[in-house]
Amino acid sequence: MDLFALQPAIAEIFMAVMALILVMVAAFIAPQARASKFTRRATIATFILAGWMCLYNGFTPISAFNGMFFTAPFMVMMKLLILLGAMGVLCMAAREVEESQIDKPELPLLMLLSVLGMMLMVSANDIMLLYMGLELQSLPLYVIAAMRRESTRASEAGLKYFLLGALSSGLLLYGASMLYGFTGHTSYAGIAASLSYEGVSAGAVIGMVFLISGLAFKISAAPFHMWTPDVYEGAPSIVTAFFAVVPKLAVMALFMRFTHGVLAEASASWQQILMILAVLSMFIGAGGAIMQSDLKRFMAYSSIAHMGYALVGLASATPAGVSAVMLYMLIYVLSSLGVFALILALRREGRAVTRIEDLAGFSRTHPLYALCMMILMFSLAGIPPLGGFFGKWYVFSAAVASGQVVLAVIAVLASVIGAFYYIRIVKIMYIDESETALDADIAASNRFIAIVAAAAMFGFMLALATLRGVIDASVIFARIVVG
Amino acid sequence: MQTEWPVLTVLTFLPLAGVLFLLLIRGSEEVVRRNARQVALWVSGSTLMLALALLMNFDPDYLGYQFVDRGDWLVGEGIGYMMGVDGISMPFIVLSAFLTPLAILASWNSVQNRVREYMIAFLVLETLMIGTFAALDLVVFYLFFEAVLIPMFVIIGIWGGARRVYSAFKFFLYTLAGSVLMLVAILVMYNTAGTTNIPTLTAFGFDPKMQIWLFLAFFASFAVKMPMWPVHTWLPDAHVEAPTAGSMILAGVLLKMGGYGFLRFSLPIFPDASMQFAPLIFVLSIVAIIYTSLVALAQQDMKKLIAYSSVAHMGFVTVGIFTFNAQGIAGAMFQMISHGLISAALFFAVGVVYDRLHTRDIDAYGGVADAMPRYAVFFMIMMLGSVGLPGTTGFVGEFLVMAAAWQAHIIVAIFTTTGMILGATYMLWLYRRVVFGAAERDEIASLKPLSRREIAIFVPLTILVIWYGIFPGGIFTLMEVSIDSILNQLGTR
Amino acid sequence: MFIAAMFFYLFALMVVLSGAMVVLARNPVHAVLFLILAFFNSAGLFILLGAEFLAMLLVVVYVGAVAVLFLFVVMMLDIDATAMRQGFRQNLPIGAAVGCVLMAELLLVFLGGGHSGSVLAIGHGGASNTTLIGRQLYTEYLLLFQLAGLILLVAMIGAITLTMRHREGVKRQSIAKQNRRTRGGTIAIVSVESGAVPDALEDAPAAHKKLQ
Amino acid sequence: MFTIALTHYLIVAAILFTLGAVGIFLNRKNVIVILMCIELMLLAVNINLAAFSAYHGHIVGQIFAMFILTVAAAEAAIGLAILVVYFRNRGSIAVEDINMMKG
Repeated sequence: MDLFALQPAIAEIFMAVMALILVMVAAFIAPQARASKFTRRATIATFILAGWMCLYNGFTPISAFNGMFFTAPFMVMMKLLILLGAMGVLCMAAREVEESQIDKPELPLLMLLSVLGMMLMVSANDIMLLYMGLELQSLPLYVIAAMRRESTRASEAGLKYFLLGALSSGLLLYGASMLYGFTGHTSYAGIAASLSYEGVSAGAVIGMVFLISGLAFKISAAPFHMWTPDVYEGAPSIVTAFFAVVPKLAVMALFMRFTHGVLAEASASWQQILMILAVLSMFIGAGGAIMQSDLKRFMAYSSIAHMGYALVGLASATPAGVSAVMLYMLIYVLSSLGVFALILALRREGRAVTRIEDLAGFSRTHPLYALCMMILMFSLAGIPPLGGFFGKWYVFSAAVASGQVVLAVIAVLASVIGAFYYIRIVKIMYIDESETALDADIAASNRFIAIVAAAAMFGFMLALATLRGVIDASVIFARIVVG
Repeated sequence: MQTEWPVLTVLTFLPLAGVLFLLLIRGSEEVVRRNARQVALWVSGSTLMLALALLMNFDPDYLGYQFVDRGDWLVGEGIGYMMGVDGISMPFIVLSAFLTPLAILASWNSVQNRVREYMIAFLVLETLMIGTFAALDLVVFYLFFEAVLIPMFVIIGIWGGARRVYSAFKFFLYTLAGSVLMLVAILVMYNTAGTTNIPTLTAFGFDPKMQIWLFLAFFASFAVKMPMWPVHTWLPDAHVEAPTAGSMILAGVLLKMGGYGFLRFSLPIFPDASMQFAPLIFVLSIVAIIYTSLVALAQQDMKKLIAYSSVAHMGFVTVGIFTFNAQGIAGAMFQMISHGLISAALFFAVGVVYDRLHTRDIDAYGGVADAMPRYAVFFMIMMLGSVGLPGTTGFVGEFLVMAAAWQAHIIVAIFTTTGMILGATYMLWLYRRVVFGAAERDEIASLKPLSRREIAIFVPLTILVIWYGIFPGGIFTLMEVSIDSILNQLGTR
Repeated sequence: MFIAAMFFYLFALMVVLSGAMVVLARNPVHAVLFLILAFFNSAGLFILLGAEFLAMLLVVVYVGAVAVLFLFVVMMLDIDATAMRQGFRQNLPIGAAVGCVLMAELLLVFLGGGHSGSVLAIGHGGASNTTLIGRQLYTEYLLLFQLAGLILLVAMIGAITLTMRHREGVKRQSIAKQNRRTRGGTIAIVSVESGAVPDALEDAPAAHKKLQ
Repeated sequence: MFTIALTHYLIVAAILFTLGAVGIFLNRKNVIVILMCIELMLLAVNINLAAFSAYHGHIVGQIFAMFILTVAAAEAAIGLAILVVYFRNRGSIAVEDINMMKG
């Protein structure tokens, strides 16, 4: 293998180079606001170009860097999704960053680096790259959570996120070291081969448990979810949107690849773990969301529950499960982006508001956006014929096909509880009235994203055949580990 | 039978196309309001015309599904878009298309708030109702069936009465909880049979042990929808709080989805389990009939009383369906259609006086007949229909069900008869207290007589109730063949 | 063999004890010092394992930079040391339980695994530990190496953006401003007649301000 | 007794890791100590890796450990920076005080 055949990683290399250039350039642009604006736009452009490079690089499976880096249709799809999510969040950042005193060039820059880490995680074919990618992903996130320095809440959120993130990294690393030790390899292929030829030793199982716990922290699956609501609430809203959408994709991709590819031999052991995680997440997410009064906390619990449903699909340990989860994540990203586009736009007398009650009267002041929000909420609740239903359909379908009917029943019951808190939002928007009206203006980018997301959820079934075709063709590569 | 152009699909999505027109309306609030009503009425009127044309071309002797549309819409292998009608679904499609324009007409003046959104909700609802009855694929069926929750939740929640939030939530969550179990059952069936095509599934023959679970899951959904005792408690709340038109559709069509589901899925696809669970269903139905009739007797709220009577009437339907003979099923079908007409008219009758006096308290009325003689007549016809007086559709359905119940089990028959007597009691009592007597209050004496619009709603309903009460044959020929095929599936004749 | 074993026990014991003291110490400064001790002793363990370079790294980077950074922050934040231990007892049972379970599980695996073969330093094949690492690091693990650089960049950006404050009254260098300086904005050519005070000099303070 | 096997190293690492984990649970007063506990956990991982590296006879484990050292240093820098920001806002770094948000 040619060590210098860099083409497979061209998008990542481009992003890294852009990050370095932007660090320099931003330092030379004078008022900070201008530097910030420039960096933000340049970062969005970088995401677009990187996405194009991913596509251009194409769907041919190929590895690079001595087999450490592997790109194939599955990775390309997940990367595109990540880039899409990150781009969406950045597009709606303009007004938010100014108001929350984080109008610094470092914010988009760190997001860029974080996204780079995510892309590397997705393409990782070695636990070392997995770890490094994960850290490159997490470290910028810790910083941007605490970026609003004057705010006690933001710095508390950053501290909490950091402490639990570092702890989870520790767990993950310990697991990785055990896996390495008991199989003798760090490459995915080596580990998979060792597990299939030499059997799954107790040490490898322990390693696996630690590793999965570490990853579960990162997607905030219960019982490793404690940090999520506080961090979501405390961090600036734009950062929350980023947290809710983007890192979950990358970690979920990693999860899929790691469980279905590397640990395919040990599926009996991790299936159990994933099921427990899934059930706990669904119920804790649903139960927690009911009691919330803050929109951001609400979205935190909602995301916990959604990760639970995705894990139901993963726990099936079948290709159908992986494709279901991919579709689920696509739907999750689109609808979360839409919801956050509206949450970020909520203002009353010029001040950003994030309480659920603040949505009262939304349907009077903004009928169109209230309709979008309603579609998104029903979609998140999984009511047909909206997109969210199909996500659940495939996930539960995979669970049933692999014989886990009980898990599917538990999952649908949890979704009924979930429906309660989503329709509560609809109720507040449409039924409750408020004395002071919400501000009329919504930034154009937010409007655009909200409408596109709602339209996508509404017409999702029309695109279903095409999407499934593409996803099913790529799923096989989630399971392949190259040597 | 395949048609050249997808008539059923057009029929189903025609109201949805009307929504686009509604969205395009521009202008001042008053203009939007007026135009929205007109557009909605015209769209639903054309839908009715199309449905009637479909009915004309329907061949009652054909065994199987007619006007079949297929599409390559792939949710997965073996899941495809398929629409078609037979003798079971045809009457319901016409009923839905018939009641929607009436419902829109009924809310002509009573809804002044967000008229455009209201009309959109109703048209969407119409699409979903027709789609539910026309779908020949389980997944497509489920999509329509479940999506009904969204417009109905909105209708109750936004345009409902004082406790609308509570009622809308209760309606939503009850129905959802029932149907998610059906979703799992659909997944299991799909996984076992490899398809969700309803005709194929009907012929599939599931393992009897599996049938029990599947039956129970479907039962959970349909029982809530019907509603059967003890999961009926959402219905009185939803009815009381829903706007008049919402109640009309809810009672007229949505409740029928449960009965339709039993006939379309439970009996033909799970025949063994259906047989096994028949006694349980008899018990539940009898409890429903007797208990809810007694509850109805104690009501002070007119809408609540009629709502409870709906639960009792639906009890007749389930008894009829699970007698497993042609008479019983035909009776149940007839009862559903009849109840669709009568309960819609009754809820409208309540709406008419509510619009004038803004109360539904029975004691607040009395002597309405003096001020509104025509109203008294229409109300009486419908009340008698509900009681099951010969000459109205109500009689035909209940009589057939009872005759079938005699064959099935004597105790079932005795109890259903009791229910019928109780039904007569509370309805007559309601009528007497509202319409007769001396008008003690000034408001009642000065009630405005029925407007032409209101008469236009009552007249078609009344004509149908009496016409088919006297000549029920037309409806029976429509569904004879289909009922036979269900019985074939059950192995009993 | 014996000597090596003795050293192992010495280092291992010290690592564990100082690790425990990090958790138990009342004074955070002491905790940091115990952390440094733990690092030193594990460096010893690394040498026993033949990982000399790693041992060096641990001492230089960890003790030299990270631990000192800790010490620096502890002292800077000036925390009341006496209040440090409150609440320790309440949490002891939970902590102990968690620890016991974790420990038991891990021990079960290791003792049952039967990895009784002696651990020796890696066969050098003539090359030193450092050479071996170097050869691999810059070839096979090039990607990771670059990535490590990016991570350090993130740490740098992060630490600066979080903690750098622009205090009033402290002179700072502004690269952007320096770059934008032009001759016209900086220099004012004033022709001064001998003996007279020129008018242009009254503008001088303004021009001077621009320079800052 | 005198043959130092892989297991010995693993046990040392396991004890150290457990100490770190327990320390996080026990400590309620000072966030810095939690950071130190995390460092202990990472140290345990490094001992593990070095031992495995020697056991398998290839260098990968040591390289992995090196990267962990690098990342841990970066992590410590960021963690301490966040801590400083937090301290400036709250004037305290007691774990119990990190509870502004509840719900």
